Amino acid sequence: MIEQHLPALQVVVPLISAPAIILVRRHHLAWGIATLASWAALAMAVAIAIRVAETGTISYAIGSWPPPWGIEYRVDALNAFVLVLVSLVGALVMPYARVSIAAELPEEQEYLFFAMYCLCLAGLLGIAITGDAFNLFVFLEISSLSTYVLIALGRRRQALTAAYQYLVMGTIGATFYVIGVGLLYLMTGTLNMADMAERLAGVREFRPLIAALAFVTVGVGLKLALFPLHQWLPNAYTHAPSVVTAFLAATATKVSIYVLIRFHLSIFARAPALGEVPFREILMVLSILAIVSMSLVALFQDDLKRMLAYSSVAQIGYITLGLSLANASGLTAAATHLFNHGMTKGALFLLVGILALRCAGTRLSQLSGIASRMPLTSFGFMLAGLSLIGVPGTAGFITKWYLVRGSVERGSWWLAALVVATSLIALGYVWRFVEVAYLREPHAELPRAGEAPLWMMVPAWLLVAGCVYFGLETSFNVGYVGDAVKLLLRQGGA
Amino acid sequence: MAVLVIAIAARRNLFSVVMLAGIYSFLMASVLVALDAVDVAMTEASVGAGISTVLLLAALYLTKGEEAKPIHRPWLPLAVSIVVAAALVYGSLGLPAFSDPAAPIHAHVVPRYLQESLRETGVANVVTAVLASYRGYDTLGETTVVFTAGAGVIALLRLRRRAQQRKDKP
Amino acid sequence: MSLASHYAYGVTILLMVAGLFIVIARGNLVKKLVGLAIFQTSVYLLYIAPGKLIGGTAPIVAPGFAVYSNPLPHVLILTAIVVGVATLALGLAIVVRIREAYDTIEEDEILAADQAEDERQR
Amino acid sequence: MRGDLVLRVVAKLFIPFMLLFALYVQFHGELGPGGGFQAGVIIAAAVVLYALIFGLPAARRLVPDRVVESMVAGGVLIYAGVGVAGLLLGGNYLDYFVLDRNPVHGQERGIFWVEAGVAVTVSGVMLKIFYMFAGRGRDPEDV
Amino acid sequence: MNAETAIALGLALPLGGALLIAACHRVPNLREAAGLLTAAALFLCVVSLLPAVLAGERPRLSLLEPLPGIALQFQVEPFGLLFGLVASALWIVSSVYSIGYMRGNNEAHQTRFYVCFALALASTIGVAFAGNLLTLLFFYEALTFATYPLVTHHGDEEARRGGRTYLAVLLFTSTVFLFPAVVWTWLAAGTLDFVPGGVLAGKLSGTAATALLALFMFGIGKAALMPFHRWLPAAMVAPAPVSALLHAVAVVKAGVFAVVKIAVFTFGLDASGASFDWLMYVAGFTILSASVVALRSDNLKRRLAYSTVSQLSYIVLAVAVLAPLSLSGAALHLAAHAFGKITLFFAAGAIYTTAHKTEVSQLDGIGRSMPWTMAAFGIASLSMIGLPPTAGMLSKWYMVSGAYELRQWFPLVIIVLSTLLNAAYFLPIVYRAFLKDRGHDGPPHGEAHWTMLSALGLTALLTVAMFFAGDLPLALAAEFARR
Repeated sequence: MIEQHLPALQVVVPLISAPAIILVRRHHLAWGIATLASWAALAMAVAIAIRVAETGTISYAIGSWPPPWGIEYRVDALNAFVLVLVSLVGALVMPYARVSIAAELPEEQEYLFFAMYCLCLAGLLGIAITGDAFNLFVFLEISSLSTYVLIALGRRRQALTAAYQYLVMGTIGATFYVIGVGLLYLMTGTLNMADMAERLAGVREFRPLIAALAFVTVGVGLKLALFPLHQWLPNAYTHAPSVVTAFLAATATKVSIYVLIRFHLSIFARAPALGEVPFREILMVLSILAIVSMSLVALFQDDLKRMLAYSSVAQIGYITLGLSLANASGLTAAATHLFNHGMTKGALFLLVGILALRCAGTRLSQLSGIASRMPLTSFGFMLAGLSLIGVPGTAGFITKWYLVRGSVERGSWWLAALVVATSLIALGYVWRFVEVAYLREPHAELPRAGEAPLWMMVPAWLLVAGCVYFGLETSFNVGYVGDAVKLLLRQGGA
Repeated sequence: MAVLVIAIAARRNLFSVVMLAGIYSFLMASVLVALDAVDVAMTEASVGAGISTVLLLAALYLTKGEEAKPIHRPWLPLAVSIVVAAALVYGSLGLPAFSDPAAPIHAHVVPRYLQESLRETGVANVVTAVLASYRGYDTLGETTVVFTAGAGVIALLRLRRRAQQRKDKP
Repeated sequence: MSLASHYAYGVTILLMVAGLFIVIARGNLVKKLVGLAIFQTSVYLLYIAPGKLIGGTAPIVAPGFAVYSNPLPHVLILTAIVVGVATLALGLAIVVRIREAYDTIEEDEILAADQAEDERQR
Repeated sequence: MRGDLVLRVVAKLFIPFMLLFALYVQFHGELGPGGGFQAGVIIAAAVVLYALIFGLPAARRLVPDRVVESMVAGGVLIYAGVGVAGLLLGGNYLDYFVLDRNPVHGQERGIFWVEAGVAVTVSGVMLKIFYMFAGRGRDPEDV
Repeated sequence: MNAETAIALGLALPLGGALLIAACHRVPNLREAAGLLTAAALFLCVVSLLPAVLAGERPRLSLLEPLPGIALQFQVEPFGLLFGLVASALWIVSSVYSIGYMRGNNEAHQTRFYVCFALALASTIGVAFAGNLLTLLFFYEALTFATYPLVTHHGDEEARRGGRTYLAVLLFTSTVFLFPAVVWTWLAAGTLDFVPGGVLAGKLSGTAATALLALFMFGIGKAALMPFHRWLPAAMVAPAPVSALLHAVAVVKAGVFAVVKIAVFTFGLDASGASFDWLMYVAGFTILSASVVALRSDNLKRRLAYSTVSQLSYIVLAVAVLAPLSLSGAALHLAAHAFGKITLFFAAGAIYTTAHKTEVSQLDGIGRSMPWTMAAFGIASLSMIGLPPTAGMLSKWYMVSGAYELRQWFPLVIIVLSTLLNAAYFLPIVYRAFLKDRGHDGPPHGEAHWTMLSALGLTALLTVAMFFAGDLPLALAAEFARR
C-alpha cells in the first residue's frame, strides 16, 4: 500500500519535517528530525529507482485528479537517478552538519538552519520529481528561498552580499522561467509536461515556442551557472557555511541541469520548432568557453574554496558539452557526470570544510605542510582531486571516456582534444594543493588539534570512496543512465 | 502605469519610490479587475499595495532613504533589457489574438474546471476550486514558500548581537 | 482585437523591461528589489490578459452567466504574487543585515569595502 | 501619536470589524472572491494596526512571538496534514474525496481545512516579519 | 595454487605489503623485514605461473567492469611473465639495497618511500599482466602517480620542479595521445583485448592505422621516445634506488613493455596495415642523439639517464623491424638492460653514499677504494655496450640478426654506430676508475655498505649468468615471438 505513495512522500516527508523543527526548536531534536527525514528520503528514492527499473515510468496523480487537470508526478529513469543523487548527498551531509554547524552557527540558530535545509531538500526533490511545469516553479522557489537563507548564514559578512546577489539573479532566473512557461501555456493550454510535449508536436506557430525555450533556458541557466550567468556562484560557494556549499555544489546545480535536459530533450523532443534555432551549437560554444576560461581562472585562485567554485563552473561546462553533443555517448557523459561530479565536488567541499574548521583559513599559503597534521583529509582531497582530473580508476574518468567517445563519434577530433587538454588544467590546480600539502614545510600556526571528528570524516570519506568505486564498477550508475538516455532518445523519436 | 514605472526608475528618493510602487500596485489591481481576475486583484491590492509597502517602509526606516548617484553609465543594462524586449516582442507576435475563444488556453484544460468544478467540488468560485483542489499541491507549495520566507526572516533578523560580532569580524 | 492584444502585450513587455532595467542598472539594493517586484508584477499581465474573454465575467459560477474568463491563470498568478512578496521580504531582511554589516546599501561601496578587506588579508 | 484618544477608540472599534471581515473573506472564498491568503493578510493587518497605535510591546503582549511562530509552522502542518489524512483514508496524497462518505462534501471539507491552513501560516508569517522589522528599529516604540 | 589466485596474489601481495609496511612504521627493522618478505612472496607467486605459461596456457582473470563491455582483465602471456619475473626479482634486490642506501644517507619519510615502492610494484605487475588496453591504461597511470612521491622524495624546490616535469610530460602524453587512442581503438575494433595477430586487421585504412600507431607510440611517454624523453633526466632528482627502480624495473620498462605489447597484440604488427618505418627512424634518431647527449654530460646519473633513453629505443627499433627474431631480441633486451642498468645505478648510488661523488670527472682512481663496486660497474657497462660475456650481447645479437634477415640496413647501421657511442661514454669511466691515480679531493673511504654491495654484485652476476644460462628468458622470448 505504502510503496505506491512513495512519490508523494518523497517530497512531503522533508517538507513536513521543516515546520515540525520550527515547533520543537531544540537543536539536537532538530538535527535528529532533519537527519531522519533525509535518510528516509534516500530510502524512498532508492525504492522508487528500483521500482522504475522494474516497471518503467511511474505516474502519480496528486489529489486523484487525473492529469492534465490535476498535478502529476511522473518518475522515469532520469528523475529517479537525480532523486537518488540528491537524497544521497543530502543524507550524507547530515552527520557532517551536526559538527560543522555547531562550530559555525550559534546554538539558537541551529534549528532554523536545519529547517531551511529540509525545505531546500524538499524543494530540490520536488523539482526533480514533478511532472508539472508550474509546480516545478513553485518548488524551484522553495529551494531557492531556503538556499538564499542558508548562504546568508555564512560566518563572514560577504555571505550576506553573496546571498543578496544570488537572490536577485535567482529571482530573475525564476521569473524568466515563469515567462517561458507562460508562453508555452498560451500556446498549448496545458501545464503538464507530458501533455505539453504531445501538443507541442502539433503547434505550427514557432516564434512563441522559440522565445519560450529561450526564456526557460536562460532562466534555468542562471540557476545552474551556465557560463556567462555564473557570477553569483563563486561568492556564494566561497562564503556559505561549508556543509551548505557541499550540499549545493553536489545537488542544486545538478537539479537545474536536469530541468534543462527535461525541457530540451523531452518536452521539446517532438516540437518542430526546435529545429529552427541552433540551440545546441550555442550551448556547445558556451560550454567550451566555460570549460576553458573557468579552468584557467580556477588555476590562479589562492583560496581553495574559490578554486573549487570556479572549477565547478568549468565542470558544469563538461555536462552541458555532453548535452550539446546530442548523441548517446554525449548524453551518457552528461548524465553520468551529474552523478560523478556531484560526488566528487561534494567530497572536496566537505574536506575543505574540515580544513576550514581546523586551520586559520583555506588559502593555500595557510595550508602548507597540512598533510603532516591531517593526513587523512589531505589524502582524501587528493583522491577526489584525481577524480576531478579524470584519472583512470576514478569516477571522473568514466565521464571523460564518454565525452571523448561522443566527440570522436561525431568526428570532431578537436573537441576530444579540447576535453583531454582541459582536464590537464584541472591537474594543474589540484596539484597546487598537493605540492603545498605534501612538499612544503609545515606552516607556523597549523591545526590546533589534528584530524576532525568522525562525524565529519566518515561522510567525506564515503564520498571519496564513491569517487573511486564508481570509477571501477559502474554497472549501477552508467547502467541506469543508459536506460534514461534510451528513453530520452526514444522520446526524441531519433 | 508605464509613466509610473519610468518615474520609479528615475526618482532617487527611496520613500517616493516606495510610494510610487504602492500606487503602481493599485493601478495593477484595477487593471486586473478589468480583466475579470477579481481574486488576483484583491491579493495584489492587499499584498502589493499593503504588505510590500509596509515592508519597504520598515526596511527604509532601518536603512537610509537616499540613493546615491550611480557611477557607471547604464549602457550594458540597457542593452540587456532591449535584447529581452526584442525576444518578448518576437515571441508575442505569434501568440493567439486577444480574447480568442478558440485559443488553446480556453479550449484545452479549462473547460472541465468551468463546467464540472461546482459538481465535483461543490465550490462556486472556480478559482478557489482550482486553487485548493485541482491544483491544491501548488498551493501547498505556495504556503511552504511563505513559510520559508517567514522562517528565513527569523533566521536572518533574530539575534542582533551576532550582527555586531560579524561587523567586527573581518 | 489584434490591436487590443498587442496593446496588452506591449504594456506587459514595457513594464517587464523597465523593471529588469531597474534591477540591473541601479546600485541601490532596496531599489533593485523594487525593480524586481515590478518585473515580477508585469508577468501577471502576461498570464491574465490572454485569459480574458470579451463579454466574459469573473470565473464564479452563477446562474445567468455563460462565458467566464479563464480561471487557471488567476490561480497561477495568485501563487506567483505570494512567491513575489516572499522573495521581497527575504531580500529586505538581507538588505537590513547588509546595512548593519557595511553601513551602506550601495553596491559600489560594498564592493569597495570587500576589496579593501581582501587587500588587508594578503 | 499614541497619545491620541480618538485614534485609540476608533481602533478599538475598528479592529474587531477587520477580524470579522477577515473571517468573512475566509469562508466566503467558496462563493465570492477571496480565500485563506487574503484572510490571513487581513488578520495580520489588523494586528499590525493594533501595534501601530498601541505600540509594538502591547501587540507582542497580545500576540506573543511563540504563538506567532507556532502559527507559522502550524498552518503548513495543517495543510500537509490534510494531504496525509487523504493518504491514511486510502486515497492519493491531498485526495479530498475520501475525507467524507460523500465525495463532494469531502472536497468541501478538504478545501475548508486547506484554506484554514493557508490563513494561519500567512497571518503568522506576515505578523512575524512585521515584528522582526519593527523590533529591529533603534526604538521599537516608534514604529 | 591455481593460476587465477596466482594472478590475484600478484596484485594483492604488493598492496598488502604496502599496508603492512605502513602499519609497522614505528619499528624500522620490522618494516624493512615486511618489505623483503612481500618482495620474496611476490617473486615466488610469479614464478609459480611459469610452468603453465611455458606449457602454452594463458591464464586469465577479470575483476570489475568500469565500462560496459570492458572489464578490468588480466591475462598472463610469456612476455608479460618475463617482465613480471624481472620486476619482482629486482624488487627483492633493490629493497635490500635501499635499506643500506636510505639508512646510509639517513633520508626522511622512509615509510612513505617503502609504501610507494610497493605500490609502484603493484602497478607494474598490473601492467605486466594486463589483459586489455583499458587495464594497461589504468595501471600505467597508477604507476605514474605511485612513483611521483618517490621522485619528489627530497621535497625541496629542485625535487618539486623535477616532479612537475615528470608528471607534466607523462600525463600530457598519456592523456592527450594514449587515452584518445584507446577510445579510437574501441570505436574501431569494438574490443580492447590483447589478441595474438591484433584486433585492427582490416578495421582501419592504412593511414588511419598509422596515425593511431603514432598516437600510441608517442602516447606512451614512459618509453621516452624523443621528443617526450625530458621526464627521464628530470626524474634524476630522486634517490638512487628510485632511479634504479624507474630506469631498470618499473617505469621505463612498463613503457617499452606497453609499446611492444600494443604493437604486437593490438596491431598485430603489419597485419593492421599500419606503417612502422617512421617509427624505425624516430627510434634511430633517439638512440643516436641520446647517446651523444650522454657522451657530453659529466654528471654520472644524468649520463646513465640518457643511456637509458637510447637503450629503450633499441627495443622500439627492434619492434619496428617487424622480424620475429628481433622481437625476441626486444624481449630479451628488456631483461638484459634491466639487470645492467640497475647495476649501474646501484653503483652510482653506492659511490654517492660512500664517497659523496656525483660527477664522472671526480671518479679518478675510485676503483682502488671501491674495487667490487667498480668491477660490477664495468661488467654492466659491457652489457650496455653489448660485449660478451654479458646479457646485452645476447639481446643485441638477436636484434641484429632479425634486421639482417629482412635485409634492413638502417637499423644495422644505427646499432653499430650506437654501440661505438656506448663504448665511448662507458669505457672512460671504467678507465678512470681503475687506471688513473686517485683524485686529490675528499676524505679516504672504503668499500660501500654490504647491503648495497651484495645487491649490485648480485645484479652484475645476473647480467653474466644470463649470457651463459639464459635458457629461461630465451624460452619465454621465443614462446612470445612464435606466432
